[in-house]
Amino acid sequence: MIESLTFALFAVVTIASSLGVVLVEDVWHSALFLGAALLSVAVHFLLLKAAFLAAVQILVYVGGVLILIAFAVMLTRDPGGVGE
Amino acid sequence: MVGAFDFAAAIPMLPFASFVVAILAGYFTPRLLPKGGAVPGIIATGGSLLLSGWLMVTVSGTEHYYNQEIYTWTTGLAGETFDLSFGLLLDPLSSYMLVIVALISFLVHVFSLGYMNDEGETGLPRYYAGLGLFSFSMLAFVMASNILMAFMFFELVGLCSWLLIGFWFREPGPPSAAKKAFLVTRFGDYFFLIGVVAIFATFGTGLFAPRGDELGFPQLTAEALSGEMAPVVADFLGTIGLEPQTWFALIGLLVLGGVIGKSAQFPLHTWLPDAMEGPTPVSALIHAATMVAAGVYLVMRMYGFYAQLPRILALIALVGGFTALMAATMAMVKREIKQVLAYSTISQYGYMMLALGAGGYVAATFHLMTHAIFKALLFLGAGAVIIAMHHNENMWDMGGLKDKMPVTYWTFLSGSLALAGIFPFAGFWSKDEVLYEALIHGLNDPILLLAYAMGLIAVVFTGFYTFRMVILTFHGEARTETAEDPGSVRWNVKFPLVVLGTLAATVGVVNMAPVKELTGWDITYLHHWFESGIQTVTLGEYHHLLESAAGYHAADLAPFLPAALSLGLALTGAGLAWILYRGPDPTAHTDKLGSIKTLLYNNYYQDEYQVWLAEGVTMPLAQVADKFDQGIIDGVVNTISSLALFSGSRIRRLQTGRVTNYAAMLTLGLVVIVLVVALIGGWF
Amino acid sequence: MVVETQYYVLLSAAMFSIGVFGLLTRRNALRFLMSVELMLNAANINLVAFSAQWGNMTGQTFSLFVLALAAAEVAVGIGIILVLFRNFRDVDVTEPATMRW
Amino acid sequence: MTTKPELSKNIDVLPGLAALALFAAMAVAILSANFGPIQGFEAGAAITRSIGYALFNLERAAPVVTSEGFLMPFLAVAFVLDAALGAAVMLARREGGEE
Repeated sequence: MIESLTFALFAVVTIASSLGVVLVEDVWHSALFLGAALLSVAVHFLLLKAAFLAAVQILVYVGGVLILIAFAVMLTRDPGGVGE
Repeated sequence: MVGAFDFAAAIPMLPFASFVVAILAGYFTPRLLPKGGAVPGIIATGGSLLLSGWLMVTVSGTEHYYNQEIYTWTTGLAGETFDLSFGLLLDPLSSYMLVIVALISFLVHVFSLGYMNDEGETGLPRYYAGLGLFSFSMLAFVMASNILMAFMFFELVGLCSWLLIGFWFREPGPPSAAKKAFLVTRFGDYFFLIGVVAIFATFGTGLFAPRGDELGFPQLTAEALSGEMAPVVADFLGTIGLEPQTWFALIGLLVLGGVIGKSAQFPLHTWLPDAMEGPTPVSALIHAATMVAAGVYLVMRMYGFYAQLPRILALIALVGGFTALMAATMAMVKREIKQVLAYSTISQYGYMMLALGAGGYVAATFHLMTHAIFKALLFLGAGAVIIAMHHNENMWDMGGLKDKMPVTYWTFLSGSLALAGIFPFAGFWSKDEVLYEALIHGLNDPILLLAYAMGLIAVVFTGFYTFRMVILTFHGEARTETAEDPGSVRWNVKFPLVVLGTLAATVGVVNMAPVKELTGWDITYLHHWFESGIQTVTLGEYHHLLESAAGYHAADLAPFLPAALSLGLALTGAGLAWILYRGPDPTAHTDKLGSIKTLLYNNYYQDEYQVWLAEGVTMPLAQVADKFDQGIIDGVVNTISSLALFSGSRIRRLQTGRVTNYAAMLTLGLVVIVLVVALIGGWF
Repeated sequence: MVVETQYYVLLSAAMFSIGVFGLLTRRNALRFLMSVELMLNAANINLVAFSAQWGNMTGQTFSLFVLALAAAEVAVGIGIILVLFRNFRDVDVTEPATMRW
Repeated sequence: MTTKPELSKNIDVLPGLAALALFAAMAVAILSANFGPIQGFEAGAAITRSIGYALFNLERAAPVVTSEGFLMPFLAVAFVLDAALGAAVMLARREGGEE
């Protein structure tokens, strides 16, 4: 029962933050939403008895890819105005 | 054991080697080439002559004949199609022909020393290369074991004649004559090519004679006509839905097209007189042994095929007889010595065709040989006269050359007597046999009798124009200063003349059919010669086929009366010429013929009507075809291409270059795939 | 109580579609990259879910490769985006259209 | 200074419909599918260790979870990553610059 509840909760989080990634105005916010989505996917992995994968997901995605994207966001900021 | 058969391939390859030597050495190191290529050519053709003689002895001595494939250049699907290959067929006929070709070619090479080298011609390596290639082509053609190989060398012979007739290409006449020779013979060869394809399609083989278990196409024809049709032939005939007799006759006609073109028979004879523009030794080679003989030889080679087609045979005889008569009339009024000879060649090949059509196979081969000898002799003699006259060929400018060039005169006279068919020279025996065969078969067949009648009348004209030529050239008084003081000729001209002159007088001995009747001596050697050979390619078989398939029956008639008749007619013609043109300063009696002379001199306007055919009929047709091609065919193609261009220019706008659009299309495609898979899989 | 695999697959389909949506509607190259990450993760969820469904390790192991490939893709993608930005002073994907017809 | 995330206003929704259609199609297909009962991993299976064995094609008895061998893809991915590194460096470098 607790598993179903956890799944439902994190499914909502995943979907919501994914929508956030594509729908918000600011790229920086997008990147943060992406982080949230990736982390919630890691939770799903844990539910599916893939602990190692969850760890790798957090390390590689949240720790690596997201940092890269954050760098790219900052490097491509239009110096004068707001993003996008 | 090494025998003549092992060296047979060398017979054509020797002249080919001389061709290569003349071409390469002539191009890179002309100084090193002795006599401009004549010496290699003479050595090569001499070698060919020796080898051919050896081959002839081998063939006569044994019952073994050689018919082997030597090189397969296209392998067909096993069991479904056929191979295309080169092969050698060495039997009495081909070895006999090889000796003739090699002999004439050798003598022509020797003569060329006098005609070309001594006269200081330029471009000699080209000339001797052409002669070598010409000899090679003809020798290989003679040895060909299948009709496709024969066709290829047939064409090569035509190419060589083009090269050599147009040897003096800087003057206006020769190139156009060469073109004409090439195009007219090629016109006939189109039919021949279709015939070759038809033969391969029908019989699945092009072999002339059986090789091992494989039958040649004449034998397959015999089987088909006698009811035991081979499966492949039956299949094909079933496909096209024609009676075998009709279809084979059609094939025979198609191949005959090539023969008529090459052997200068009516109506494709017009190229040959023009070919006189070439050097005289070349004319000798073309007329005596190679180019023109190729056509007649082809009929002989596949005589087993023609012997079963009575209608085609009758046509051959008719064409031959008509050509003999027509060409002889035209020869009567010509002024140039070589023109007379050219028309006489056409006429004499007409006799050979007449003999073949009338079932006189031996007579035709016999006449081919004697004609090769005396016509080569006459051309070389004419060449000697032309040298002496410093290249003036008009007979009315000659006269009285008899005492100034006796060797030429006597040998030329020997050839003329042979040509006119005067006893006992070679031409008498062969022409008499031709006419005799035509008569005995013609007594049962009105068409052959008509052909015989034309051939017989042509005898008078032959005697007349021959002696008109001799008398105008050699007798009487010299009519120009050049004729007063002719140039001299050397041994290299006299040697071939003497050899050929002797032969022209004596070679009839190989086949004196009337003498056999008279004395009982068996001296019809040529008959015995062709009696042997590969089974089903022998004289006996041909007779059998002629009687059973073509329905030819010889009437029983002693040969003396016809012989006496033709001899009498020939003497009449010769005597007429003597009466009209004797004396120191003969008059041009043919002028009295008036408009007929004009008609004859213009060759019955054959050239004109052929030009009209080309310009008045073919040109408009070609223009219509051109319009059709340019307008409709190209129009369709252009429309299709512009349609493609137009639609392409519209459709390319799909390619916006924006990733988003591509992604949208991908997505929609994915949706469609999911839906399709789901619907097919019944997921919903 | 174990969650039905169906729901994981549905979740992954939703996530994938959101990624596609981002790809189709937005013009910022960086957001493209993020959308692609979303789609890859959706695929990973699928793999891991079916790994659990069949009790087989292949899915999980394979999703590791997906992770590695995603990392490589991001590295190259960001390189491209930086070049894009350098050349156009912008990261709008509709700008570089010079290669079309 | 932090800002609140705002929804973007200039979204071109029309192509987005394609994505919605895709989701609809997939959702219908998934919901109508039946995968059967979940087999799951054996109790006490060493999952992480199984991944390691699978990656290098190593054979071990239970309680390792069965899997296919992945040595070759592993090597291939190694090369891909190497190539990606090179590509990223090449792209990031300034044109013509050696720095």
